Amino acid sequence: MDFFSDFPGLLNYWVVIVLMMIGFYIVIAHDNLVKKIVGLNIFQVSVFVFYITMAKIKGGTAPILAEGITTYSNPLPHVLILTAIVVGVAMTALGLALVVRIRDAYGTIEDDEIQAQESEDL
Amino acid sequence: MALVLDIVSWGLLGVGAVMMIIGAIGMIRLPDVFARMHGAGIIDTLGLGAIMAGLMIQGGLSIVTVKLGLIVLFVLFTGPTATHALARAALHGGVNPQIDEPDTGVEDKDQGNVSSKT
Amino acid sequence: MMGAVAAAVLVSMALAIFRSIKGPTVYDRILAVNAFGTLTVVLISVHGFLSGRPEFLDLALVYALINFIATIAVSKYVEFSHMGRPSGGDELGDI
Amino acid sequence: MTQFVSTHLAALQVVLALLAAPVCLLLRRPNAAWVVATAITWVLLGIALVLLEQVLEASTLIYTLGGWPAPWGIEYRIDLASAFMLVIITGIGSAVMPYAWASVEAEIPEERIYLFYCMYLLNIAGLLGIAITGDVFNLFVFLEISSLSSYVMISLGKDRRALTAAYRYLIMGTIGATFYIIGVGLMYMATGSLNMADLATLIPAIADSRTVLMSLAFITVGLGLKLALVPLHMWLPNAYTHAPSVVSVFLAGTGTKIAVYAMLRIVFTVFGGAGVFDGYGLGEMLSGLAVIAMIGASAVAIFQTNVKRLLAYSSLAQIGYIMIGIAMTSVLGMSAGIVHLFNHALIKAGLFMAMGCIFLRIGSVQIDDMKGLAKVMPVTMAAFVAGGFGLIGVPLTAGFISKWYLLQAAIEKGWWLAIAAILISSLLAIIYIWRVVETAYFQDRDENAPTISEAPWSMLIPMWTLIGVSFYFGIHATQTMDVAIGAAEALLGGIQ
Amino acid sequence: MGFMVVIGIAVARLRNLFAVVMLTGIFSLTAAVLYVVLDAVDVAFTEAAVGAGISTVLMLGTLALTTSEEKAHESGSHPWALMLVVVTGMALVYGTLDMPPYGDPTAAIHHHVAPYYLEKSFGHTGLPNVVTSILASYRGYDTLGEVFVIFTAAAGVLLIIGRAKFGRRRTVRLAPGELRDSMRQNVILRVVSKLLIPVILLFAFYVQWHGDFGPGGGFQAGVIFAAGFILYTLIFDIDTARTMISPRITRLGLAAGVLLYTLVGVASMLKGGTFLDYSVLADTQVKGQHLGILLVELGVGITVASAMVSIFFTFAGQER
Repeated sequence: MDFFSDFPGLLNYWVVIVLMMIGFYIVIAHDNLVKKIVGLNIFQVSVFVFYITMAKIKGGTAPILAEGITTYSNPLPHVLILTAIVVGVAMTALGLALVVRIRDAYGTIEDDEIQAQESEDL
Repeated sequence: MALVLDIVSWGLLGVGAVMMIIGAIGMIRLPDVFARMHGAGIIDTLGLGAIMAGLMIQGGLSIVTVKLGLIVLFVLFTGPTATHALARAALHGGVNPQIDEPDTGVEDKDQGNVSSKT
Repeated sequence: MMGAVAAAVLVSMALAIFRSIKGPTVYDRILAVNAFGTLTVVLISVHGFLSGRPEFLDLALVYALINFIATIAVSKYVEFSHMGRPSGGDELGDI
Repeated sequence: MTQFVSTHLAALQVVLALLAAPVCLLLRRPNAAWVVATAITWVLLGIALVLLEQVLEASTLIYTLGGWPAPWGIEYRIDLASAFMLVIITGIGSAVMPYAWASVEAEIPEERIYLFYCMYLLNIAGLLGIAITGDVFNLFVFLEISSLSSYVMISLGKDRRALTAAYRYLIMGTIGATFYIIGVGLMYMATGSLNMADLATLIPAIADSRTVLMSLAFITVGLGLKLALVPLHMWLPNAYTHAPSVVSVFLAGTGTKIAVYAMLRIVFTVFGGAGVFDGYGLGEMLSGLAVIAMIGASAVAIFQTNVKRLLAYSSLAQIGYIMIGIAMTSVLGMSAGIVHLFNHALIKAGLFMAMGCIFLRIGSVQIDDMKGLAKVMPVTMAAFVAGGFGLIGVPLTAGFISKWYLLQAAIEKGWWLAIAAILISSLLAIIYIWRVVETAYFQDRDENAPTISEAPWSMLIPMWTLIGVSFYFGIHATQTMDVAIGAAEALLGGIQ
Repeated sequence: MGFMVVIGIAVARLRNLFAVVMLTGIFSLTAAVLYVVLDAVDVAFTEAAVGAGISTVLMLGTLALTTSEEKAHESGSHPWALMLVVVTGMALVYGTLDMPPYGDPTAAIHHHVAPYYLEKSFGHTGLPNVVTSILASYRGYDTLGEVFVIFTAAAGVLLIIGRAKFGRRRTVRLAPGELRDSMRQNVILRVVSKLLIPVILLFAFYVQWHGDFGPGGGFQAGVIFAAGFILYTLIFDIDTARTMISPRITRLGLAAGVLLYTLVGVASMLKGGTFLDYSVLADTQVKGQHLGILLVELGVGITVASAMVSIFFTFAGQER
């Protein structure tokens, strides 16, 4: 357990950045519309982890006040991320609804095939 | 007394941890889905149960213990149900349980193409 | 001791992830995810004791719950490939 | 009562729009929803005008939400720039409403209309929330409200390409927003605050930090995606082309403008403006991109066969004008940019309204289908011509004013390339507007074309109102210019 | 954290969308565990309910309506994409170089605004859960925006794929009982879920009211509440579920929650405070804050539950 918090210095952030970039890569490099949304999800979750990581104080505990505890982690990023998670799920729901309609209209959810069909439309 | 409780709880925790590992290894090593479900079952029941029991003893009589009890109860309800639903789905989906011992080892070569959904 | 238990759980988790990535059938993946969820429940409970604040067990309960629903949803999806499509009349629209 | 209204005016500006959206959802009748939405947008316009007046008299207004003083709570901070944005948004928003009646009825299935107005109100609320807030994270939340609702509204277009346009906008927009929160995170990391005014006092001390630099970079890229700065513009033409007419009108008037505002706010208020531009070469980069946008997008616009798409590319070019004004970081350049923001919002909304009228009658906005249209829809086409003059920058139009000041600012700075770009882009604008005008006025209508009539008055009046207002401000330019200069000074001067 | 990298890479590689969705579920769970380790219990709560629960179910719903296989492309590698990603990543790493090391208690972030909340919030609101205090009171306006975001999403999903009333009738009409193709045939599932659903709903209420003291609150409660109904819909079918919770009710709840939240704000304006200033709602500051937070959280819970149920129903009610 503790080896999470024993990461030296900045390494923790770097791992998060690697994660973010994997998500980002999925979004921009894949043609499948659902997978793009999955990628966005991963990208966003990694950003959330980034925020939460910076809120942590060594030796601190969860910011719910209790007797006998003096060090708490920073509560503000937690609040921000709660909000951001909601925004993320809203985005996911809307994006998936659009995918459903796109599939109805085009019969496929691959970006390149859709583009091929669109160029015929013109 | 406290010492006895401690020893009992450590023992339970140890048993639970070992069970977890056994279950997980089972999930890797066993030949097909239905067999692997038994591995998952060990994690669900003995692993989780023993660890939770150990923690309960650690926690003493408090709301924590009640919550732990609830979790155990909950998992004992849902775990088998979920596995049952899964097994039905697998049967329905056309995966046949391996009945005979395979001749060589526990390869899952022939499992790959059984389901069209993979 | 708690640390040892946590380590055991982590090892098991790694094995479950291995199974869920490797497959080979969908059902293996579902099983692995389900087991992973259970392991998460244990990990959180143990972490609560490890950090000395065991009152956050509600979380573990939520995980168990969500894990169950997700497994049912997934089984339903692979078995019937829909999420409860309407069967009867269309009297009630969405909007 | 008056006491109550005057103290809480700032809160009411956003809260009324927010309250009206669920009310629309509950009403479920298209007419009732329209009445609610219209009433609310007009009230909002009134509030915005009063706020502008108050700000002109008393400088920055501050309203703390929840009674917690900033930086612990969230505050509204309304200076001239934000008050000006509020007026633009509510102005376009309220002009669109009477127009929407006929247009929405024709383009959106009846049972969905009430939800459409609900989305429309949410979009306005989101935009207003961005303009009014003084907190960087709150800006993100309201940015998402407005973005999500615009994705939905765009997807309602008749053509199936509206769906993919909306989807691509969603992906790009979300990447933009995520970049923005990465930037905010880095900034928060370095300073520990989220309040703009507070950040402005904290950042100078650590301005050299690489964290702050990257935070600036990520926020710029993120908002650049939202405002369709040229290499990041891919979503815009499709979105504007395939969206329902009303949505095109509203988004063209406000959508990218608010992103420009947000960028101004972050770069100048939070990061302290001019120094950032000179220090990091952001100015050169932005002006280079702006020049490419002005010339490139105008050139592409010439070859479009779909007039809405043509106007969308023209919008990209106009964003170039605005950005180049901002990149000059002089009071004159910045105020020219801000005035152009206002003028372009009016003109482009008017032009898209003309397209909406045409779409209502002939069901298409292809240039080939518009042959001889001026004979059957003279009022609409006249409005298009008038708006086109504004776009080109003919004297006495609003477009002339902003380009005139932009040129002056460029001469003052000695940016000859920018001057050349402005002139070339205007010449190209003549060409693309002329193509439409030539088709509509000097070609004969196809013989088998259906007989059509002029668009209904409910659409013509708002359209001519916008065009008329743009002419009014073309002649009485000092009014907008004064406000813009004030806004530019407020932005460049940081927080007083 | 290492797990997450592995999962991320696997997600990028796998073509089977179904497996991808499952892995995303695990990814979320792992992230949630990480949040717990990093002391963000409330966030972990939400992430577990949303990321692993709702998102997964929605994605499955989409796959059911589309296809579960990603097409293979010959042009496997995208050099420009990879380059862009690497550049962005390097930029971020460059940005981290001046950051304080992980967990450093002396970092600026922990000293400017945060201590104020930790020291004063109990005195102001009387709630031990600092996160709830900030969420509902200090940054209540952000939360209002958040509720409106979810409201927008629900209304937007209705607008995009909601079926109109009196749509076309299906040609094949089955009486609900005749339906073979359903999980309700399964006795074990039916009985267990009938036992569990009341417990889940009860638990949702517990999370709702206990959120002031421990982890939890309106948002989490709303999601759990909705999860109960989602389970019901999965086991039985959507028509049965709809007769219980009709679209009218979800719509009403959707609007009622946000209206409640906003009107609490308006009420505090009428009583002489600023928007969302709960202190004026009762005699003392602590009482007023407590009342305000309670009402606001209730509003959040109602809207979120209705929004989730509504979104799920809309997805599940689609015809392929």
